[in-house]
Amino acid sequence: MPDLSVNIAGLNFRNPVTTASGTFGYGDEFRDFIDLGRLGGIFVKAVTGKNRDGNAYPRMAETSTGMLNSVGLQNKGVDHFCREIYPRIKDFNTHIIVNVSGSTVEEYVEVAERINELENIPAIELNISCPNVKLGGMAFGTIPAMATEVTAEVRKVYKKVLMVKLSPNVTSITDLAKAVADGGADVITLINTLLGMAIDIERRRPVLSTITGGLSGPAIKPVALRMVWQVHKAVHIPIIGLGGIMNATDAIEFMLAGASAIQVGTANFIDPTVSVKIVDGIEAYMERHKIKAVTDLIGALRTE
Amino acid sequence: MPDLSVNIAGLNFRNPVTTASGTFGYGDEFRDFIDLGRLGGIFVKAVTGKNRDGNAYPRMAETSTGMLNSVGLQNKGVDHFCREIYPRIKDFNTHIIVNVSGSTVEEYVEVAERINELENIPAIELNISCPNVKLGGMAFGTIPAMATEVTAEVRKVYKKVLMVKLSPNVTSITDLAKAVADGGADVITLINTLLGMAIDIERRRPVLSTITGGLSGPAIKPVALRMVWQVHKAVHIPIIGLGGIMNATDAIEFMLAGASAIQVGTANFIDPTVSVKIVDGIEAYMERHKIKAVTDLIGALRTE
Amino acid sequence: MELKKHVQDLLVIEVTRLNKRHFLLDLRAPEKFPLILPGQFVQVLVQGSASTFLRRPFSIHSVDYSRNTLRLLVQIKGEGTRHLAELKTGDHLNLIYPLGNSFSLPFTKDVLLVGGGCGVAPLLFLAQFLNQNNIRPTILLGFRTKEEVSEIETYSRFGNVHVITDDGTEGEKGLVIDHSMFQRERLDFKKIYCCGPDAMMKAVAKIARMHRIECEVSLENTMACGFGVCLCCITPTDKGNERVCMEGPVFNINRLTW
Amino acid sequence: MELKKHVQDLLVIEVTRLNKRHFLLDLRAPEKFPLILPGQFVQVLVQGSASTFLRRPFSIHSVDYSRNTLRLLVQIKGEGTRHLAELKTGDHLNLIYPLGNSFSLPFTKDVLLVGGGCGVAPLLFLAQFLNQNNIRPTILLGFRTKEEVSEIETYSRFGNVHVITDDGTEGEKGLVIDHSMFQRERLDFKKIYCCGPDAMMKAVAKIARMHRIECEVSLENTMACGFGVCLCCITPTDKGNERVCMEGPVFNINRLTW
Ligand SMILES: Cc1cc2nc3c(=O)[nH]c(=O)nc-3n(C[C@H](O)[C@H](O)[C@H](O)COP(=O)(O)OP(=O)(O)OC[C@H]3O[C@@H](n4cnc5c(N)ncnc54)[C@H](O)[C@@H]3O)c2cc1C
Ligand SMILES: Cc1cc2nc3c(=O)[nH]c(=O)nc-3n(C[C@H](O)[C@H](O)[C@H](O)COP(=O)(O)OP(=O)(O)OC[C@H]3O[C@@H](n4cnc5c(N)ncnc54)[C@H](O)[C@@H]3O)c2cc1C
Ligand SMILES: Cc1cc2nc3c(=O)[nH]c(=O)nc-3n(C[C@H](O)[C@H](O)[C@H](O)COP(=O)(O)O)c2cc1C
Ligand SMILES: Cc1cc2nc3c(=O)[nH]c(=O)nc-3n(C[C@H](O)[C@H](O)[C@H](O)COP(=O)(O)O)c2cc1C
Ligand code: FES
Ligand code: FES
Repeated sequence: MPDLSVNIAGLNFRNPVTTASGTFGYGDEFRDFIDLGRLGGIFVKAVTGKNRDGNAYPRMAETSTGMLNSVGLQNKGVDHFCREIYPRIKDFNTHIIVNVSGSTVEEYVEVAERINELENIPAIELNISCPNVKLGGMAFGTIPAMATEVTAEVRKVYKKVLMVKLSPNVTSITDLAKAVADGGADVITLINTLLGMAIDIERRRPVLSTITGGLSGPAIKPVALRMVWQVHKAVHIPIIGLGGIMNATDAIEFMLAGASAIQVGTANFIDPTVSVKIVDGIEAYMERHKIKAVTDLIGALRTE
Repeated sequence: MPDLSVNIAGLNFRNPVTTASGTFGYGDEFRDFIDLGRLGGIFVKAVTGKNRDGNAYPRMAETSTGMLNSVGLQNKGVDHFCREIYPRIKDFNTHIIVNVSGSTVEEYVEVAERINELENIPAIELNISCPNVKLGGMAFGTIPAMATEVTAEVRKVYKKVLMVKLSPNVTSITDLAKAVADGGADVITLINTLLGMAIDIERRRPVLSTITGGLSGPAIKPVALRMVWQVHKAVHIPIIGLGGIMNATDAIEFMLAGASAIQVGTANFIDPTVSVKIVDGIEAYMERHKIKAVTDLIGALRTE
Repeated sequence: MELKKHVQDLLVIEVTRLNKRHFLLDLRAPEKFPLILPGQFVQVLVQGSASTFLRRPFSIHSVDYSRNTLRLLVQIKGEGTRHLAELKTGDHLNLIYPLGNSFSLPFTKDVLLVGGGCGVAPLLFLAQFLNQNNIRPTILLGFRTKEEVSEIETYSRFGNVHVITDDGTEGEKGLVIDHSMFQRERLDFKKIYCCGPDAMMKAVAKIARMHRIECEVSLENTMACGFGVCLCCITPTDKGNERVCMEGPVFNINRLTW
Repeated sequence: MELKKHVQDLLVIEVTRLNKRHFLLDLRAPEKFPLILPGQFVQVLVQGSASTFLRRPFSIHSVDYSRNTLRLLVQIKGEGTRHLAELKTGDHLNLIYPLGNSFSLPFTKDVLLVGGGCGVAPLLFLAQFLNQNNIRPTILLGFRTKEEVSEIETYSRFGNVHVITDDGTEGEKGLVIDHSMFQRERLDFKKIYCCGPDAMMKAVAKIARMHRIECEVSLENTMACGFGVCLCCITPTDKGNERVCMEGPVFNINRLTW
């Protein structure tokens, strides 16, 4: 039987298939559908310092093989997470990784510090696609210096595996990747959603209450794959790849491009059992191609 | 009957439906399918200073409701265009606009100067998504100063309507839009292709000979629409919008977001008659909504 | 009682066209149904089009536990519902179900069900359920026009049916709230269940409030997942933003900001 | 002679399964066919899946002007061809046709057609066409295995058919170039037409060169448009990069860089 385990920055995953923040709730909603113990890990919904109501309705627009969302970090804050949610999920038989968001460097640091105390959370993923309210609302993840700063500040207080998730809405993803690597990130997650928009021509209005929103799904896969490939060549820390992964073929593409693990996002909405199907599909591919260790796929794209 | 005509930077178009560079040949290939006289205009394939062979095969990969191409500016150079192609197409009953590309500012200027002499070409569209070979291959369209420079230099020699087509692979599309407006652009075209990638997992190789390529088609529509909207709010020169337009609904979305005209690209491959269907569809929409002039749609998105 | 959610291929037993815009879809599950409650819905995977990427939500119109079938009432709106209308007996359809909360049992026998358009869908199942609990509700159904009035006999088995059409071609004329039963000074109902377009539900809620009648409505919303994980389908309530697919679709109007 | 290209919905007359991986698709045009030449192809719109965004190119297998039908021979490869296999009589299929150049008429009667896999598709039409010009070609067809050997009787009407299978379960054993007809010192053919996988065509081209026999091959390529505007389907030739969909798909091997 092929070996699907991967070690990422010292953390051992039983397989490279994890689920993306904001698309998997806190995991428990999926227990009717799958055995969570078959997943490499679960990235839970963004946690911020305080309670956030998120954006107004409507928050969703369907697009051509994709969707736009403007959920906007709705969550009950880090206190509530530690008190109410953590106890409920901490004994899931898989890695639970918390997606940390904020509007200021201080907020990121505060949340990271609190999550650092939770024994069964082995890693956090900084979501730096959020707007920096102190700096005119430019997203942390679009300016290298800002990305380095927030990573470095969190690094000071966070002792476990620090992952940083990049925004694809940039001219040079490698500059951002280098910036967070410089800031002390152990792992880079690629990609968050592309900024998009949808219009209802009958009402002549934007579909989303926020006018623009984040594009996810198969539509963005080519862009995500390209970014994973670019960063893999430019930076020497592990990458977790995502963006439009719907099946094992997609997942393997990301690994060949350089991802050490992958996340399944929007696909969970269409088939809540898809993540374990991807685990099975990767295994079948490895058997067919006589690949013993899944780590042999990482960055194994032949370009000569 | 509703009035579909639009005036863009002094140039009158019989309707806002034009076809995108690189997807419509020089127009004559479509004469079997449609009456070119029903189009607002035709943007012909990129013309460069000298003959270019383009990239090696394979140049195309299908993606989820999109495609990647790495054609790479294959054309026989501006001499050949003026001598062989221009005479063949100059009397088409629609505006013929030449897409101008280059690897150096000098090349853009040279080509623009030559096209300026051609009586029946009322405008050019600078394709600034090309890499600047003198500046390490960064695309002209990704650095505002470079974008301003190439626009301003061409502006000095080009006396008719100067359109500049922006690359979407940037952090801030509005910065680039302002940059080319500052350089003297009359019109901004949005968007060129998103940089993407596809992998064949059976052969463990990139599908394209160039590894990465340009993503077009419905997959990118939400991103294109967002950029048109952002630029419409930031810059006060007319916009020609494109990216994934497949039907009249899509076209109207772009106009509501702020485009004065639209281009049909990849859709021409799937249905070579689609451009005239879009003209008809816009007219039908206007009749249904009792809109007298198509110009009333431009930027008419209700966001209050 | 199992309340587990399933992802399952169901067999298309029959597609019955009611009129130009509406049809019934009878589906059989491969194994015994879990418990399904009135007001719950399913998420249907529509295959065969690039423009139906996400699942489509539909209320459960009725359930037959003995035959292991459930019925949907679908109104043709766009690409997805058009595709469903073309399904044939013997095809399969992938469903996630049962989803959402449910209408609550009333503490009274004076019950009114009000439905408009395809909003009537969950009311049939509710009426069945009320019957099983020895309640025979009054049922007020609004339609656009005579051509679209349908299933009246079915509803009549479970309650006292009144019809109103926008154009007056059958029953009374007007919107549901224009019905004569609402024009009296005192209404005889102690509980109203309502489902239909937003504007209709808001109008009915206003009447209910005026007469201090308890009222539950089943909300629509744009859903990406349907089982609580995407947070796309929220509605503001007394507890903040709640998920229509989990805390709803049925809400007591007192909890809404209407 | 009209050579205009059409975009048209054709009626599916019949879908005939030949074996597990291959089927024939008979299509009828709504109006009189334009002139269609052997070697030309069609671009088929495959509706019903997000992963079949672009059209799929298929050679024209045969044309019946009297019935106004054309036939495609399709090998099931992925999503698109799987969908086509499920078409039913009475369905419609949107085609752009006829596309590409064509095989040229030979200046000799000593003609060999070599085809492998679904590369045999255009050769039937070519054989028909040669017959009309009083040429009865030798036809060598390569298949994987006996199970896939098909349409031999049809081909035999137009020429002298030889079969070779990879596993020797029918005819000779090996690849087409292993066939005994190629093992002689002198070959009796003055023109070879070849169509199949790249490697096969290259091997046949080598034999043709060795024996100084004129040879035309029909190239495959990944196509976005199929009518010359996208420049995605180029192949290097003596005139630089040429479009397989316009200057091809048929090329004389002397023009290729092979
Ligand atoms: C909990 C719930 C229960 C529902 N029950 C039923 C039912 O029993 N019978 C029935 O016919 N319909 C029901 N609907 C509505 C149904 O889901 C939509 O009509 C359907 O998804 C439209 O799909 P489409 O592809 O045909 O249309 P699309 O092409 O997706 O859209 C066509 C039009 O319908 C609107 N629309 C699409 N989805 C929704 C939605 N979820 N809510 C409101 N408007 C929408 C779009 O904005 C657009 O204007 C329900 C919706 C929800 C949320
Ligand atoms: C001019 C021309 C004529 C052709 N004639 C025939 C014919 O008569 N009969 C027939 O069965 N097939 C023919 N083909 C090949 C046919 O177009 C492909 O097999 C088909 O497009 C595959 O579609 P799919 O959706 O089933 O497979 P996909 O899911 O698109 O692909 C499945 C596999 O096939 C490969 N493939 C896809 N498209 C092509 C292509 N254009 N060329 C080579 N490999 C491809 C892919 O790389 C992939 O590995 C022809 C191709 C060309 C260019
Ligand atoms: C509804 C929704 C909510 C999301 N919420 C978050 C979030 O809270 N934090 C985050 O980092 N990413 C969030 N994302 C982004 C996803 O984690 C993922 O990066 C993106 O959707 C691309 O992957 P996909 O195409 O596989 O969905 C969200 C995505 C969706 C669709
Ligand atoms: C095959 C192909 C070739 C293209 N060539 C050019 C080109 O030469 N110059 C240019 O500015 N854009 C070129 N483009 C980009 C298109 O003009 C257009 O900006 C892009 O495809 C997005 O629009 P669409 O989604 O409608 O196709 C090309 C696109 C395709 C698909
Ligand atoms: S639709 Fe996803 S939470 Fe309700
Ligand atoms: S496929 Fe477009 S030019 Fe040949």
